Amino acid sequence: MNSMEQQFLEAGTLMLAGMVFVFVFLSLLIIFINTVLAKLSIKFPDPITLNTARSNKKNNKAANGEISPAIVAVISGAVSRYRKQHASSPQKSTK
Amino acid sequence: MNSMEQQFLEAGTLMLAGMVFVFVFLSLLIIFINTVLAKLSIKFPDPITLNTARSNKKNNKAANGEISPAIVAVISGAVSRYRKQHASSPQKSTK
Amino acid sequence: MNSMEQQFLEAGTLMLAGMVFVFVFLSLLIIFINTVLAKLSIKFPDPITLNTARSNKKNNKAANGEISPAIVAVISGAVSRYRKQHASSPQKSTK
Amino acid sequence: MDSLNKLWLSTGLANFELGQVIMMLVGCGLLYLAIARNFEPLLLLPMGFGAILTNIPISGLSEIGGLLHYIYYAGIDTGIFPLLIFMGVGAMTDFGALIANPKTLLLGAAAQFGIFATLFGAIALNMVPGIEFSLKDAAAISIIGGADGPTAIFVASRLAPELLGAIAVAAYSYMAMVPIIQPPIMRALTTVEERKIEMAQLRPVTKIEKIIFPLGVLMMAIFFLPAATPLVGMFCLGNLMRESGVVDRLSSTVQNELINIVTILLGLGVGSKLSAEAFLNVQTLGILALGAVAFSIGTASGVLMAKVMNKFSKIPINPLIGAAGVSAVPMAARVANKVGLEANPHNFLLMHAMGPNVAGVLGSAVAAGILLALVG
Amino acid sequence: MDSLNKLWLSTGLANFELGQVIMMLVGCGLLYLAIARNFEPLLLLPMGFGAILTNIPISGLSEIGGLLHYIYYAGIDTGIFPLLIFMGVGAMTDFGALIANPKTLLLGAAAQFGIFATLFGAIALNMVPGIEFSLKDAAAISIIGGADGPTAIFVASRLAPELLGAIAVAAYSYMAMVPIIQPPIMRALTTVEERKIEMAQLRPVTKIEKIIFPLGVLMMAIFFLPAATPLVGMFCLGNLMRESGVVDRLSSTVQNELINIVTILLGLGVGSKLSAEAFLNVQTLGILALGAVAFSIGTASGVLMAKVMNKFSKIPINPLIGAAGVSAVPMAARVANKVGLEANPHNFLLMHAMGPNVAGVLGSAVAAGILLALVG
Amino acid sequence: MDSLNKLWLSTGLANFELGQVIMMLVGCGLLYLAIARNFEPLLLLPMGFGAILTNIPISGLSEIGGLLHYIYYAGIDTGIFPLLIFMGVGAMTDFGALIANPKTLLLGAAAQFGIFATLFGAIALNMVPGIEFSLKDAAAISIIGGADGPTAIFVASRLAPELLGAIAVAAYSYMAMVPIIQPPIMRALTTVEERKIEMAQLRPVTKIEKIIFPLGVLMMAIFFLPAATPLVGMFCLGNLMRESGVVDRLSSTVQNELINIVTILLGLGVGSKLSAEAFLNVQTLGILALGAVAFSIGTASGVLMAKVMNKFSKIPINPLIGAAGVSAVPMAARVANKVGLEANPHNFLLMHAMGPNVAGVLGSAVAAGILLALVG
Ligand code: NA
Ligand code: NA
Ligand code: NA
Repeated sequence: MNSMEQQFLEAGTLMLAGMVFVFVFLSLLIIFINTVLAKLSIKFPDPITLNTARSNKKNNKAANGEISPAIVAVISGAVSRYRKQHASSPQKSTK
Repeated sequence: MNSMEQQFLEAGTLMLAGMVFVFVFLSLLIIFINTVLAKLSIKFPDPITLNTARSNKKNNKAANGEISPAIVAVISGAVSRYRKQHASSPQKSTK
Repeated sequence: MNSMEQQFLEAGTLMLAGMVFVFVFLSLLIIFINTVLAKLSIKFPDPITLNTARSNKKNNKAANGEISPAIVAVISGAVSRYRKQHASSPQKSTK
Repeated sequence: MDSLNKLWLSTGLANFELGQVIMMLVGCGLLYLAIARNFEPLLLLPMGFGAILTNIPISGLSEIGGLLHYIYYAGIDTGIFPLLIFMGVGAMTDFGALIANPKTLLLGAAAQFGIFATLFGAIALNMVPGIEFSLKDAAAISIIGGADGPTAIFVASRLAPELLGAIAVAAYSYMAMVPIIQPPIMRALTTVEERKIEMAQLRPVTKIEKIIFPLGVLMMAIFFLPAATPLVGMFCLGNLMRESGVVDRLSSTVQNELINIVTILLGLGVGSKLSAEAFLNVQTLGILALGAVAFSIGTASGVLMAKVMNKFSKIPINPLIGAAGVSAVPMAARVANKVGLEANPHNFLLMHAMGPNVAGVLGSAVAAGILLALVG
Repeated sequence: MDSLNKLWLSTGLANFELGQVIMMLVGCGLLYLAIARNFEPLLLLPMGFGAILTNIPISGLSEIGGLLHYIYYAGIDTGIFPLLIFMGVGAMTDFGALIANPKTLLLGAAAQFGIFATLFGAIALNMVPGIEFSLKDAAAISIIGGADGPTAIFVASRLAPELLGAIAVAAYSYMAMVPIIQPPIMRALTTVEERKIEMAQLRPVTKIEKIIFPLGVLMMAIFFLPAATPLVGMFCLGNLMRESGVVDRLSSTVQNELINIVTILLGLGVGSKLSAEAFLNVQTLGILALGAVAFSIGTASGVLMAKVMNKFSKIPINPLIGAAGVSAVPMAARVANKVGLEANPHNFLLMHAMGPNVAGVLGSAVAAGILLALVG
Repeated sequence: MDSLNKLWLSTGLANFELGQVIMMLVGCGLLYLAIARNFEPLLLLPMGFGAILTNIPISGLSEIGGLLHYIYYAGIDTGIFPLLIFMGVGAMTDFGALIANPKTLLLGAAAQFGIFATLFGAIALNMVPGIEFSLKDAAAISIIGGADGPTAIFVASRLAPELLGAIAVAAYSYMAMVPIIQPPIMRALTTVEERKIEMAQLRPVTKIEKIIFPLGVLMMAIFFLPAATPLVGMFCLGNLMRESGVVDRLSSTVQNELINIVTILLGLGVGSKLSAEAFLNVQTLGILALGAVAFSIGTASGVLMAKVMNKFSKIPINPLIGAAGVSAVPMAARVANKVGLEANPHNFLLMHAMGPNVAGVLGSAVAAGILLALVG
């Protein structure tokens, strides 16, 4: 049973050391955010237009601009088809 | 020439065993389809709306919903551009 | 200092051999373009419609035709939504 | 005749062992959970399929020269696959909510108690006859409490490869069951009034903060816990690719094609460890039991920590978001949101719960590093 | 002067052997077929290019340390590349037409006679002086009749790696020539009246059937033919990913990026086996001849089987769809449709031919398993 | 207590060496250049990150069993990664401008003088105490003058792996600095009148020319310089996939997902060579100095060659496009365009500069082949 006790001791030490370490590590991160990042965010504020730009950018595939020409082509086609279907409608007279 | 004969014998046996095996295997699959799958299809029929949903789903890239935000954004743009071009048309008066 | 001289000699030889080789190689390519390719381009001219076809094809993702069904589906949806929003507009009367 | 006999001996029917049949049923069970119950299907589907393949008699798929053998030894034994997936997860992670409310890091820290309590529990299970977990085994099992698949697989492949299959099954199954496991614990430990607490809107976070944050995390891991740097490093690389905004095409591939390819191979490779010898024993039952304990303790610790913080904080914290500290991104955050909405239909906790949620990922990676450093 | 000599000795002109020149022309021929004739370009383009690269004197691309050497030994010698491609093919395959009309499985079975008759033919070719095929060689050659690229490469890499190049060239070339090879045989074996037969519309197939089908196929392979489970297993995994509907992002990657990457590498690796020693011999001529025979016999068997079935079946079967049983998906199905339209402009056989077409893929995989089990 | 001590010994703080700290700062510097200055971010971001990871004490990321070790030995030591990237670059390259104006190949040839002059310079640097470059080292360094990343990494991995890190850093940094390095040289060597020269519009190029061109380049490399065929071959394979029009799905994957995946791994692997021992020495300073010289000489040679050609050509050539001969695609062509616009706002040189630009890629690959043949 001696070995058992020793194992429990090891496990207990690990538990203690581990939880302390995790808390210290993440607490230091809090400090890092509250000091370094806070200062940086004041010194380098986002440009005002950035928000919308970023939100677009996250759409991965579209971000690289790879799809857009294809999409635009398809849309142009769709729109022109749509307009042809309505060729007799009053709005056409404005052309 | 003995070895030749033996090879032909082996090849013949393989041909026979192989064709029998292939037919048995695929015939068992027929039974599997006509029994197990048939029962399953009665017990778990497709929901009525499933057909259209599935047909869309097969368009791989679109399936993950990855593209749609980008596409929707582009389309919104296209539609609004389209509407701007027709700002003077009668339909605008309904707004 | 003898080894140094030898190294310089080697480097000089390399420089000479290398530059000559590069020029000869790329000059032969010029000849290849002006003879073989020139003849081929006369013998196998591009079909007239090819230009536009090619320019579309280079939009990679779209090239495989993978996206288009999805896009078309989305656009159909967008267009029909757009039309619903304008259900009261004069153009509807043409339907 | 001879050929017929050879043909018969080359069928599965002539070579089946009972354990293989049972493990195939386990594989089918995983497929059922993945397909019919939508339990983490991205990993459980290939894993269940791998479990079936690896138990086919005389096919040799997991022996030298077999596909699953190559996949396991090239990708999992080396640790490459979980690290690549972690890079992809990093590229999918938005630390905005965490940076806006850094105190939630403490919730992600508290929830790691699920890991270390389970370590203790695994050692305690040695009192059950037939179970014998070494300290390495116990550490590998405990990481289930991290509720993070790649981390669990990486640690298990380092500390207890023979338990990898059971650990991965437990980790992903319980992650999928988070919406079932967590709510009762959350309700038991909180009052309705606490669950009704609304939280202040998060401040916007600047681009520079999001870029520097992963570098800061990496630096701290380098200073204090180099053993965690494979995991933390690849995670931060992915996140930096995402936030830097200069390598969007790499970030996109990492989040999509690369992670998809590696997920399939990882699932197959993990499934190949679900052999009868490795899985059909009382240790597996112990691991499954410990996994449930780990998730429950982690959830409880997070909630209780939030209650403690609420006593000292001027700005109110809804204790439900503490449960999201176990990771299981983004499921646990959604659960917190859902339980919050039950108590107060105007209480949208999702964004607030994302803070502890991603903090839990960091916390588990740190805990994994400690286990690797002290036990490995 | 010394340097000039060294430079000269490092040119290709100073080191060419006749065989290498011929093999480069063969490579150019494959490129021509791929680009100008659209013969299976996805594989023949990289394969033809690989054939050129591997025959470059003193470049060492296929020797230890060379790119093609790595590709061949990592991906083809191990069987990994054909299996990954087979997974992708599975994810691209819709078994709906087959499930709706299961009798067409018999057509896919009959067409495999092309394989086993060719095996017999390969042994018979040993009577030609200069040709000496072992039973393993004959089995590897016969699989050309399966009209399925990855299956042929997988079996050849297992049974006769030294013939892999010739077998792959034959398999892909004849697959591309299906529209030329099949129609005369189909017309010769059927009357105009038979070709005019219209078939009843297929019933709709439910989602659950499509999900369970690949699992059923796998189970049967496990019971009766474990040797086929690497091929059948990966194929069914791909199909399950497709039909389950819960892992669409994996299914998409498997069908697109992964299969594209592996196809390029597979083509290069197979091309690297097109060295002069391995290809420029009378055996290659024998293989090419046998390949044509295999396709023809397979086509005829399928058509004849359909005629037999038509005698016993109440529901009419157009014998043309039997020709699609050789696989070569979806080309053979299109050929059946086209020949049917010639006889009856209202006769659309495409969907009906997809049943035997995908049945042929399963049939070939089963036949491959038998060969591996009994000869390997 | 023992555990605490073990914990302390497992921190980075207890194990740091000065060199590692400095190299991490170098890694941070590369990240800064990539993110804030947009210096070739696709490669410098993973490379800088790899430099940090490889210098973490006791993490073992670059030792046997570590991720970076596997990446380096599987992908860079074998040459596989640079060759796959070169295939992708080939698939991205349009030779239209070059075929329309083949004389620009001479500009791409002249700019390679930057390589061979640097080789001479590297040997001359041996006169500096502490620097000792062998001929192989000198050849590997000189390839920086090719202004082509994959070529430089491939040659360095073959001739001087221990200098790989410094060479890659120099190559990519100077490539990013092309808009700073080139304009003063271009202005110094040309008159305003010369810079104002407008060039005739390029003729359209047919599809057949674009298909045959890569095959012609490959054939010439086979005849005259087999040592260049790994690089030239993979480049031409990519270009053929692009131009053939029959394998668009392969071409697309090669240009996108495959090159993205390999770029990340290549960057990490190259970064893993940025260890303190390998980088922090006077040789690195020498390499950085030689790199700047190489780019400058290459630029000057291209411009001067264009001036010479202008004397003999009926059709006018703007000497600025000669500077694009160093490669650095497409940056150098844009620089030529920009400097041209300064002198004459109606002078659009971009398309004309693409000719020498892609010629420079071929020229560098040929030069690399010569170095590998004569020095390797
Ligand atoms: Na966690
Ligand atoms: Na077949
Ligand atoms: Na160059």
